[in-house]
Amino acid sequence: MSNNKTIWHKLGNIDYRWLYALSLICTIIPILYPLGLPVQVSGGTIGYFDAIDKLPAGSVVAVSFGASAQLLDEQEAQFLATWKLLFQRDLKVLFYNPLQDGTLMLQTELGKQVIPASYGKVYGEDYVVLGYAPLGEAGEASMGINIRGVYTTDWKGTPLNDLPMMKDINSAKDIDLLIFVYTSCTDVEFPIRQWVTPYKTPTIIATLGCCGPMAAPYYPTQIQGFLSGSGMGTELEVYGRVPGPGAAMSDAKNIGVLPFLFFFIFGNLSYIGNRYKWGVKKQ
Amino acid sequence: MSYFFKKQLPIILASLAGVLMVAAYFLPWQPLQDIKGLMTNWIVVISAATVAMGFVYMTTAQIKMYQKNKTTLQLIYTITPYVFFTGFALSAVFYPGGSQSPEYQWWFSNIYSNVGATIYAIMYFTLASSAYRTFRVSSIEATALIAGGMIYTLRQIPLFQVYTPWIVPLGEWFLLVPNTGGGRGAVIAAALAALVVGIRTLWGKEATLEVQG
Amino acid sequence: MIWTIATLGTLVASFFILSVLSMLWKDNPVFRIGQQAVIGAATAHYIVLNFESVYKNALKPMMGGNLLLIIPLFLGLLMYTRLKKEASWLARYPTAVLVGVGTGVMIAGTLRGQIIDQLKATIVDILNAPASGGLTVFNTVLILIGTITAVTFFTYTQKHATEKGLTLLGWSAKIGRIFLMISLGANWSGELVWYLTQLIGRLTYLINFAKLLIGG
Amino acid sequence: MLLGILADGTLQPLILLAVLVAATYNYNRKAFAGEIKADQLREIPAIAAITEGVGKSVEEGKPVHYAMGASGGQLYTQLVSMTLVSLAFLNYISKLCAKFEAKLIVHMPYQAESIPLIEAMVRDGYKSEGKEGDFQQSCLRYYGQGALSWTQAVTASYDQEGVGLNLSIGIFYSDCPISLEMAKIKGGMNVGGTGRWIMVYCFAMMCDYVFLGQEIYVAGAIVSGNPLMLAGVWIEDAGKFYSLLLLGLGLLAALLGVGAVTALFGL
Repeated sequence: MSNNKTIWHKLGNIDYRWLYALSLICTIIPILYPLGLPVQVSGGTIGYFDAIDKLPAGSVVAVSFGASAQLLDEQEAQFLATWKLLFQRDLKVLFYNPLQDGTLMLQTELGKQVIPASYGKVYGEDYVVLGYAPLGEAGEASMGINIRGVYTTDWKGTPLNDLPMMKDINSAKDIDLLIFVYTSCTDVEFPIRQWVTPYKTPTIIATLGCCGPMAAPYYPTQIQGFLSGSGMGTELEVYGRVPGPGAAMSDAKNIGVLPFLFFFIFGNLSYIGNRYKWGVKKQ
Repeated sequence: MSYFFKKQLPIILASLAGVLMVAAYFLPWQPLQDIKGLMTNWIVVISAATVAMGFVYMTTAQIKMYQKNKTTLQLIYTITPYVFFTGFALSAVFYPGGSQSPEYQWWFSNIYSNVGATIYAIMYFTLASSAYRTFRVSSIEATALIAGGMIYTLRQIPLFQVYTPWIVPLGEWFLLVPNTGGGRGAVIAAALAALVVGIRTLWGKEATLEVQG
Repeated sequence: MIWTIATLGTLVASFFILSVLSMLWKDNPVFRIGQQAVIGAATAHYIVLNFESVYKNALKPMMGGNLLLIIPLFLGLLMYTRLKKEASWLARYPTAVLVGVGTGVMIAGTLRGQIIDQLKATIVDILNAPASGGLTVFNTVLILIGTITAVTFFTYTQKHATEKGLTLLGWSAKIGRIFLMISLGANWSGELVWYLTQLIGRLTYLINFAKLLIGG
Repeated sequence: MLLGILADGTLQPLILLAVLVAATYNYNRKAFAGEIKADQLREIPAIAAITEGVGKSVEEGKPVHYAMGASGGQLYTQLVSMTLVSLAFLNYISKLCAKFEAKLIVHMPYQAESIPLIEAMVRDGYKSEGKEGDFQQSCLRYYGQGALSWTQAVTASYDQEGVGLNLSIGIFYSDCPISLEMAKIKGGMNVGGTGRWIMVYCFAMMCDYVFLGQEIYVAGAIVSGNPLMLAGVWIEDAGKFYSLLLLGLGLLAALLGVGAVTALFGL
């Protein structure tokens, strides 16, 4: 029976493990030997960069850092590039975490991957980390009304009033830009409803690739820019001239997807070949 | 115990709790908002207090597996979860800060987060193989599925963005126009169905809650 | 290389990455051990977080005098009566409170967020479209058609076809199905590339560790 | 008067709720009068496939797997309705397994608070077929929090115990891409669906028979055989026609300008 199988049948029924193995190999090669393939910068990224770049000196940036440790690979390029851009400029940065993971990631990434001191930034004067609070939409609303109603201390327990940077920062009115980082696609509505609509706070967002579809409709009317996925993180690295882990990822993505594309073509050749009985002698 | 306490009272309780929450949404009356806050706090405590149930069921299944196959290897498999369970639990109990302690975070980041991230990686393979099997231009519907899938995939790959730049607006169009239309319709339909179940529950007629077993 | 607790962590993490990846090949002891270990870890993590939550949200306030919290705590403990068949009906009480509150939350969140706002967005897009040009008008009308036809696809009480062929509703549902398929494809695609990024991240982690081992 | 009492922006949701409540009253009355029957509904092929899958499992001597999703036991979130539908299917599949003497494995979600309901559904299924003695608690599997352990444990179960039918209905996130595809690869028959549209693609691509989005609610009503649940399908359709009406009114309002649209939807 198996001897009668045509090439078309075989092409459509290749053991999936070949696809898996080839994908693995094609992903590993560019990680080992980066190709440096070019990257196209999209409008969302340019808007995101400009929103930071055009801030006047001394502006206050709030970063709602809802990143997750399990999704580090997708988000790392985005937030490392963002932090570098923020610390390169004369800005005051206020981090807070609506996810428990966010605090852990700030602990492991801030000060190790991006070192504020190397940009001449001092904790308490140029940046503050408020830590974790289970905010959700209601919490974001409370932050807009009164930051001290949600946080009385920073993540180390220092009262906010003892931190020089926090002296005049009380509510959304004192925030010049909100950077909203999140992983649950529908959360995009939180900053829209709680910051943009009531306070008209300029807002940019950074999220996963799969959340891009839900975020894109808000750009550019309600949000000034957005990053979705590590791909746009890479774009920010390139456009903002802040190299990071994204470039190697883009290379690996380019090559890693090729086996799937070939298998997709094989599958359809198989379907068409079988359907029109290509190469089968008529009885 | 009477039928009332066994069956009717719990259903009345569910209805009452639900109606109060709905009322708190429509009416900005402070006592209602306070009740809503109290109930929200209570349900966190109720659900948190039930966690050990999972451990009981995990153990029942593990013992059964070993009884079915009493080999050394199976014994190792059976013991393994408890070794790691103990590692996590002890580091939370004995180190200051509990789950925030560096010792707990060591277990958490090297095992929990790391395996979680790897599971996402595995899904690349399963999505690819399922598409190899199903992305065949066999009908208009299948072609629509492929169009929505492949064009937006290529739009996200840097190489295609650079060498076939037309893929970017085309991919965006698929995403923002037909995807939005279809997705919106599906969301509305599912939301209405969820509401109907909700109203039935508050009505005290949800059959699932009447099952005793 | 010098072995520290951090490098030991990387070694453990690498083992687990390989263990998980090996499941793509076939069932094997490395996968089984890794998988069983993760069950223990995930159960422990769940219990640890929730015990902390019980302490923070119930026990600590109770020690501070808020004795009302004994009610939810007691209700939570009633769930365990499920383990004894004769008393299992008592578990219906905490379940009822949870489902009741959940239903209330769901109704409140769904009415506006998932229905009214979705309809509103469709209309507002059309309203704003003329200012952005002909293509935008076309697009917003297409979204409207997609929304309407997709909703009609999900009707079950009306016949979509008769002996003579498709009804008007049937044609609408047929068109809606095409929109739905495009949406499914786009969702697949959004996740595929994200998962590929995760794969690249994990492989990079393994390669960096291998380099460290060789270099050390 | 009413506007003064209501919270901002809740009049339009209240009207929608009132429409649904009125429809519920009307169709429940019809259900009690015996005027509502499953054969009046459009056919959903995946329902028949469940029985077929149980038959396949018995024939091959492999178990039936039931999955609610790694996070599918949500009782007090916005997704509670989906959990309830999933439980209705669990009750149904338990009955079928008891009837045809197929082995059932339930991959439970991490939310421990849902376990009592899950066990009740399975026990009730066996009991209604007069086979309560066949129920074994060890068929209810628990794997801790997160897709990471759930997906691996489900895959391991397919490998070690085999998979005949894999019925997956409920709340699914990034867990179904593995559980469904692995069942398929290991020779299982996949039937399932979720109300979370963003994950429906997995079911459409990996299942032999799929319940597309809202179809799980309709199918849940049909398999339950409960007239009030069936009435729900008519209520849902009434809601859809009201939504389409609202869309039509919105279009008319759009002709009148921004103020009219705001007046209609901003209520």
